[in-house]
Amino acid sequence: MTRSNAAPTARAPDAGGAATSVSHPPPVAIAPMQVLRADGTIVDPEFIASVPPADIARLYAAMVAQRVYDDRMIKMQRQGRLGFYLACTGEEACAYGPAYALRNDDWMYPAYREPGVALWRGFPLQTWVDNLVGNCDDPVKGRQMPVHWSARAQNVVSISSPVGTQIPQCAGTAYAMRQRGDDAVAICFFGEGTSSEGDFHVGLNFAGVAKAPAIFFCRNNGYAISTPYEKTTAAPHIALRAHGYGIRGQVVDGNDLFAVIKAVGEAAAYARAGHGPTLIEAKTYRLAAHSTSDDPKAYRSREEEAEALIQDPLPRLRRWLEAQGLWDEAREQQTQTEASEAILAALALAEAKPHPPLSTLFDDVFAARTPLLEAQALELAAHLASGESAYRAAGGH
Amino acid sequence: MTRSNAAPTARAPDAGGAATSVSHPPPVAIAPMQVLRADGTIVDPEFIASVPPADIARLYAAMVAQRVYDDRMIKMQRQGRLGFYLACTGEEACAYGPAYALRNDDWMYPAYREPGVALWRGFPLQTWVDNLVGNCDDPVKGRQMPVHWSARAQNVVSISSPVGTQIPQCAGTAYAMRQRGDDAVAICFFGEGTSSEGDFHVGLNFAGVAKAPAIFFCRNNGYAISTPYEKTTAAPHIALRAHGYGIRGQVVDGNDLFAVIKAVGEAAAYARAGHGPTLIEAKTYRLAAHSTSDDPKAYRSREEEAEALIQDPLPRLRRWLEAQGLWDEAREQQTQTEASEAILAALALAEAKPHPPLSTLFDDVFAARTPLLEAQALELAAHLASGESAYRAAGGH
Amino acid sequence: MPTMNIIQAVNDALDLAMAADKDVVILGEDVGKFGGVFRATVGLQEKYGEDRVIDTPLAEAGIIGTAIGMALYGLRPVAEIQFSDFIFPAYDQIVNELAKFRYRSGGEYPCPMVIRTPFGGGIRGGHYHSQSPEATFAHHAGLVCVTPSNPYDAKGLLLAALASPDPVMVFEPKRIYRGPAHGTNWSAHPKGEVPAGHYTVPIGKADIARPLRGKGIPVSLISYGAMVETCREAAAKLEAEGIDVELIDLRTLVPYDLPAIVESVSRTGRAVVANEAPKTCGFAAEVVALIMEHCFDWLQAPPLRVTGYDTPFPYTLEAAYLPDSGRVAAAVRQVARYK
Amino acid sequence: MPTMNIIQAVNDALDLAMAADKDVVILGEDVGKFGGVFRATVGLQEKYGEDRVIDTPLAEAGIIGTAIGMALYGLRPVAEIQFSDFIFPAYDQIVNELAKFRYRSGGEYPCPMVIRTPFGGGIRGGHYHSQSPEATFAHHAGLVCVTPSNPYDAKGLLLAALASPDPVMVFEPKRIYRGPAHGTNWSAHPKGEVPAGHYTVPIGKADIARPLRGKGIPVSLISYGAMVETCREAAAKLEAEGIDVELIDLRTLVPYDLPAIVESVSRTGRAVVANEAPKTCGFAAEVVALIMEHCFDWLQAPPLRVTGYDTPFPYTLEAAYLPDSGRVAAAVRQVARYK
Ligand SMILES: Cc1ncc(C[n+]2csc(CCOP(=O)(O)OP(=O)(O)O)c2C)c(N)n1
Ligand SMILES: Cc1ncc(C[n+]2csc(CCOP(=O)(O)OP(=O)(O)O)c2C)c(N)n1
Ligand SMILES: [Mg+2]
Ligand SMILES: [Mg+2]
Repeated sequence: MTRSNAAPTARAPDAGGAATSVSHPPPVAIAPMQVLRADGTIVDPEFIASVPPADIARLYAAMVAQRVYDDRMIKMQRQGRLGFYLACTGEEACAYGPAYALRNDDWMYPAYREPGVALWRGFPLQTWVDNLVGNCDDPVKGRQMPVHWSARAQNVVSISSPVGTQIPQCAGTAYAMRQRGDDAVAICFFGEGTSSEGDFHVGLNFAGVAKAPAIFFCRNNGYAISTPYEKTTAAPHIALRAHGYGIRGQVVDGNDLFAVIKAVGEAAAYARAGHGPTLIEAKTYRLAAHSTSDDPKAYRSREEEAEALIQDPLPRLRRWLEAQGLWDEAREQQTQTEASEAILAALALAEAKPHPPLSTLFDDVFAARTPLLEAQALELAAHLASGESAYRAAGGH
Repeated sequence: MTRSNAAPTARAPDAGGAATSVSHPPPVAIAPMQVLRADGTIVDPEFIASVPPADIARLYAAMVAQRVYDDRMIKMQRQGRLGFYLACTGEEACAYGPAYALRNDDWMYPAYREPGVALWRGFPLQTWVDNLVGNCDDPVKGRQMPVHWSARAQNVVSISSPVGTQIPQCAGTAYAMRQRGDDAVAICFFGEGTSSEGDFHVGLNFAGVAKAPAIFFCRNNGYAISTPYEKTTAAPHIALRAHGYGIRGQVVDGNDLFAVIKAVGEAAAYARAGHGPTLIEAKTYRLAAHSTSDDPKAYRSREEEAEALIQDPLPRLRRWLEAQGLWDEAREQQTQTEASEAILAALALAEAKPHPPLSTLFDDVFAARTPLLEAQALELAAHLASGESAYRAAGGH
Repeated sequence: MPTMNIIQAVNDALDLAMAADKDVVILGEDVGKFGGVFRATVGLQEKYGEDRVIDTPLAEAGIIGTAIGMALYGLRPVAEIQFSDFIFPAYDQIVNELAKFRYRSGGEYPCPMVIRTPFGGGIRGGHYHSQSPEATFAHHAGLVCVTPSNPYDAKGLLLAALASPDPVMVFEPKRIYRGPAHGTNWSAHPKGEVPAGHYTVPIGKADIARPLRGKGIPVSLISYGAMVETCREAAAKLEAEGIDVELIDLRTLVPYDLPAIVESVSRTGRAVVANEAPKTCGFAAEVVALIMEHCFDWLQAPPLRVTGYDTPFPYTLEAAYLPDSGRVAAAVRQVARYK
Repeated sequence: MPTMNIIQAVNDALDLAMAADKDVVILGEDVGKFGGVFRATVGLQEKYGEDRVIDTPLAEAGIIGTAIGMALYGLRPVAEIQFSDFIFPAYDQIVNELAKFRYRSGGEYPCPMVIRTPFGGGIRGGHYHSQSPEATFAHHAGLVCVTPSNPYDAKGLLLAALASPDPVMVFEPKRIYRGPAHGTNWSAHPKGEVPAGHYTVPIGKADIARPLRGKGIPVSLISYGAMVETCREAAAKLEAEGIDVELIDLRTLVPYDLPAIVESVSRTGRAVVANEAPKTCGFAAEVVALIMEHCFDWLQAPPLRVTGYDTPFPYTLEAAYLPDSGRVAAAVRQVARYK
C-alpha cells in the first residue's frame, strides 16, 4: 500500500496555536446530490443531456421488471414454492444506476439486495431463478440460500451472508487491478447497518492508504432489519466517514437514478485517474420487508411507509420518460406483463429441474476431493442405499 | 443504546438540491490544541492559571521518574534481568496528563505504554516491578509478559496484548456507569496504529449511539512498530473520524502536558454532562524503540529522531517550572537519583521473590477449578516429581 | 405445569432474571422492539426499557466487546448473537478477551456474562445460517459452554448461566426451538413441561435422556443439542432390533461431565458419539479420545462418531448432509454387532 | 548443500516464488522495510518493491480480507499474521469467507492464497505470543493446514502452498525458527540442509521423522510442528529403556495422512499423540479418534495424548506448562508398558 498521500506527519507541529476543536458539534446535514427531484424538477439538465434517453428507458424497463420479479417471488415464497426471498423494492436505482455507470470489466461485490447489477450485465434470468430454487443449474449448486448467487461471467462476485466481509475484499481486488495494470475499478454494495461492522473500517482504510480504485456504495435504506438509522450511528451521514480515511465522500439521492449514475460515474473516473476510492452514501428507503422472514409492522409505522412512497424511484423516472415521449401506459403494461410471464416461466422451468447431484456435496471444498471427502461420499451413498435416509424419505434422489 | 441523537432520518430529503460533494478534498490539517509551546511561549495563560503550579511540579517529577524507570529497565532487559520491556519515552505527558485530569473513580483501559496512569493513582512501584519480573507478588501471577499488569484498586483494567480490544470494552464500561447512575467516565488509551483495527470502529460507534461517557485517547506517536503514519491511514488526522460517529473530536499536542490535561478535562466534563464521548488525538513521537525486541534504525533516520527531540515534553515543562521558580538542577538531580535508586531497589527485591506457585497455573481459569483442571494439576505434580521435568531441570520449584 | 417451547423457556428465564436483578441487561441486533429474529426477547424491551434491552448497531465485535466492559463494571449482560454463523467477527473478543480476563488479571477482573446464540442446521438456512462452531470455543480455556436440548434445560441452564461467576456461552438448538421434531411441538414432550419461577439445571452435569431398558445389547449414545432428539429417534428404532441405547445428553460441553460418560461406557463397553458439526476436530473427537483414555479396558468395540460431513453446510441437500436417525442407528448397530 | 534455519528457508521460498511469478505479493504488518518481526521477509521489499511487499495498516481482518480480494482477481497473496495469537480479528474472513469461497460459489471463485503465521510457545511470550490455534481452523472445511517442523519442510511446504489451488495456512513453529533446540542451530541437523532452488514437500503426506530401530517395544508417536523435536528428544531417551519409537511428523493437518497413521499404529499397536495446544478439542483428539476408528483391533493399549493444559498460556511458568520430552516419554512408557 504505497503511493503515499503526502499526509502531514504525526509529529506535533508548533504551527497555528489557537485551541481548535476539530468538530463540535459535528457538521450539519449535507443535502444529497440530486439530478431529478421526486417532484419532477430538474436540478442538473446538463447531466441529463449527457445520457442517451433510450438508455434511461431501458433502465426504467429493467427496474419495472425487477419490481415485478420481487412481487412475484414474495408471493411464490408465501405459497411455499421458494424457501426464502428478499426484495429490493424502492431501491432499484441503487442497483441499476451503478450497473449502468460502470464497465463490464469492473468487478462488483453485491450484498443480497442487488440482483440488478448482474441481470443488467446479462446474467440470465433463468440462472437467477435456478439459484432461487437451488436446482442442478443453480450456479452455486444449491449450497446457499436463495438470493446468494454468483455470476463469474459478469464479474460479479459470489454473494455471502455475513455482511461487510466484501468491503476489504473489494479493496483487495481494486489493489490487484492497479497492480496488474488494468484500468478497471471494483465496487462494493452494502447497507447502512453493515457500515457498523469492523470490516467497513478496515476495508475503507486499506483502500485509502493504497489509493485503490474502489467504490464503496452504501445503500442507506433507513433500516437494518428492524434497527432504525438512529440506532446504527449517531453520525448524520455515513459518508462523513470518508474524512477519517482521507478519501472522497459523496451523499447522493439513491432514489434518483440519474444522480446515482452520475455519482458512480464520477467515482469511477476519479478512481481510474489514480486518485483512489470514494465512499458513496445513497439515501433511499426499504419499501419492502427486510426479507420474507420479516414483518416491518413490528417496528415501523404505516404512515412512515406511505410518506416514503413519495420518493419511490420508479414513478419519478416514469414521469420524466413520459414527458420525453419515451414511455406510456401501454409500454408500462407490456413491460409488467412480459416480466411477470418471464419470471413465472423461469420458475416453472426451475422447479422442474432436479436437485443438484449428491456428488456436489463433496466437490469444491477443495480443488480436488481429499481422501476424507471421498470416504464420506461413499458413506453417504451407503446410507442412502440403506433405506434409512431422511433425505430419501423426503423424496430426495 | 437509547438516548436518541435526533439525527436526521435516512430518507432522502428533497431539500437543498445543489450537487454537493461531502468533502473533496478532505479538510486541511488542523492545528493541535496547545497551551504551552515547545519554545516556551504560552498560548492559553488562563488555563495555566487554573492548575495549581505545585501539581505541575509533582507531575513533572513523576514524568522524570518515569523516564528514569524506562532507561533503567531497558538496560536491565539488555543485561538479561528482564524478559521484555517497553518504554513510553517522549510520551509521558499522554499518561500523566490524563491521570491527573480524571478522578479516581474514572476507569482506565491503558494499552501497554501507560504505566503512568496507574503509578499516578498509587499503584505501588514495587508491584509494578513484581509484574516486570513475573514473581509471586505480580498482580497477574506471572501469566503475562512484563508490562501487562493489572491494577484493580486503582480502577485500571488488566492490560491485554491484542491491540484495540479495549476500545469497545471501554464503551461498555462507560455505558454501565451511566446505567448504574454513577457519575464516572471511562477512558481508553491506544496508538494510532491500533486505530486501524475494526474494534476502534465498533467501539466508537457504539459509544456514539449510546452517548456513553467515554474518552478515546489516541496516542499518535508516528509509528506502529515500524509502520509510519502514512501507511496507517491516508487521513491527515485520526480525530477526523469523530465526524463519522457523530461524536466530539479533538486534536491536541500530546507533548504539552497542560494541553493534554485541558483536553481530557474538557472531554470528561462533556461526558459527565451527558453529551457523550470524545475522540482525542494526541500528537506525539515515540522517542524510544517500539520495545526491547525492536530496533528503529531499520526503518527511520537519526535526523528524524533528533528533530523530534525538540518536542520532548520534559524540557518544555522544566523550562516553565524553572521560570516559576519551582524547579532547578538540584531537584532534577535529586528526582533522578531517587527514581533510579527506587526502581533498582524494587527490581532487586522483585528478583529475590520466588516464582508464582505452581498452583497458579490452574487457578482463575474459572472461578473454581474444574475436575479436568484438578486432574491436570495432579498430572503436573507427578511429572515434576518424576525428575524428568524441563521446568525443574531449569531450576523451577 | 405450564408447557413451553425452547424460545418461550428462554424468554421466561430472561424475564425472571431481569425482574430479579436490575444489573441484567440484554444486548444484540434487533433484540428490542422486534424481540429478536427468533423472538426470544419479545416483550422485554417494553417491560424493562431501552436501556436494559439494547438494540445495538450491527457489529458482533461491538456487542461482545461492550458486554465485556459492562460485565467488568458489574452489570450482568446477556448478549445475543443472531446466528452462530455470525459470531466470528467477535471471535477475538470472545477467545482472547472474555475467556482470559479472569486468568490474565490474576483474578482481579472476572467477567461473568452470558452469550446466547442459535446454532445448527435444519431450518433450511444453508451455508451461513446452519453452522455448529461450539468446538472452536470449547478449545479455548476459560469459556463455559452449554447446549440445552429441550425447554426444561433451556430455562434451567440459562438461569444457571446467569448465576455463574464465569462467562457462559449458550448454544441454542434453533432447529428444535419450537418443537422436538418437524411438525410436533414441545407440549407433547415431558421436557416441554417447564416450572414457573426460578430453578436451575446444574452446569457440568450430563443428563441420561433415555436410560437402558435392560433388554438387548447395551450401547452408550452420547450427544447434545438438537441431535439429542435425532438420537432418541434412533434409540426407539433400535429397541425393536435388540439394541438397548443409553442416551446421554451432555448438556454442558465445558466443563464436561466425565464421570457420566465413563460410568455409562464402562457399563456398556460400546459407545457412539454424535454431533452435527463437521467431523474433523469436532466435539465428538474429544469425547472419543476421553473414552479411550478412561474406558479402554471395558471397550467391546471402537467408539464411533456420527457427524456432519467435512464440507461447508449446504442448502438444497441439507437433508442429505444433516446426520439423521438412520446414520446414528447404523453406527450404533455397527458398534453393537462388533466382534 | 546450504544449511538454513527455518526463517531463512521461508525467506528463500518467498524470494524464489516472487522472482518466478509477478502475481505473488506479500502483505502484513511490518513485513516491508523492517522485514517482519521475525525477519522472514527481510530484503524482499527492497528487491520487489513496495507494491509487492506491502506494509499494511494494523488490522488482521484487513490483511486477510484484502488478500482474498487480490486472490479472487488472480494475484497470489502471501499474508503474514505477526503472531497466531493475533489472527482472531481475521477469523471471520478466514473461516466464513476464505474457507468457503470455492464451495459457496459453485467453483466459480476459487481463492488460492497463503497465510503464514508463527504459532506455539517457548519464546517467553506468555499469554498472547504463544497460542496454538490450529485445531480451530482445521475444524472449518476448506482450509489446507500445514505445519513444518524443520527448515527443509518449511521451504518445501511453503513452495507447495504457493502452487496449491486451495487456500493454505502455514503454522510456523516459532520456537524452533532458529534452531531445533535452545542453544543449537539447524546447521547441525540433517533437516537443516536445504537445497537451493525450487522443490516442494507434498501437501497431505506425513513424514517418518524417526523410523523404528527394530529393538524394543514399538510405539507410534505422532506429532507436528515444534513438538516434533521434543518428541525426538523423548525417543532418544526411551531407546535406552527398550522402547522403540516410530516418530511421525504429520506435516499436514488438513488433509491429514491417514494411511501413514494407520500403517504405523497397526504395526505398533501403541500410540501417543502430542500437541502443544490445550487438550480439549485439540488436534490430538482428532488423531486419537481416527486411531480408534481405524486401528481398534490392533491396539495393545489406549492411545494417549500429551498436550498443553486447559488453561491460557502462562509466562513465568512457561517451562512447567509446555509439554516437555519428559511428559512425552512418560506417556510413551505408559502406553508401552500397558497390560
Ligand atoms: C455478520 C452478520 N451479522 C448479522 C447478520 C444478520 N443480518 C442479515 S441482514 C442484516 C441487516 C443488514 O442491514 P443493512 O446493512 O442496512 O442492509 P439492508 O438489509 O438494509 O439492505 C442482518 C443483521 C449477517 N447477515 N451478518
Ligand atoms: C491485534 C494485534 N495485532 C498485532 C499486534 C502486534 N503489535 C504489538 S504493538 C503493535 C503496534 C502498535 O502500534 P500503535 O497502536 O501505534 O501503538 P504504539 O506502539 O505506537 O504505542 C503491533 C502491530 C498486537 N499486539 N495485536
Ligand atoms: Mg439498511
Ligand atoms: Mg503508534
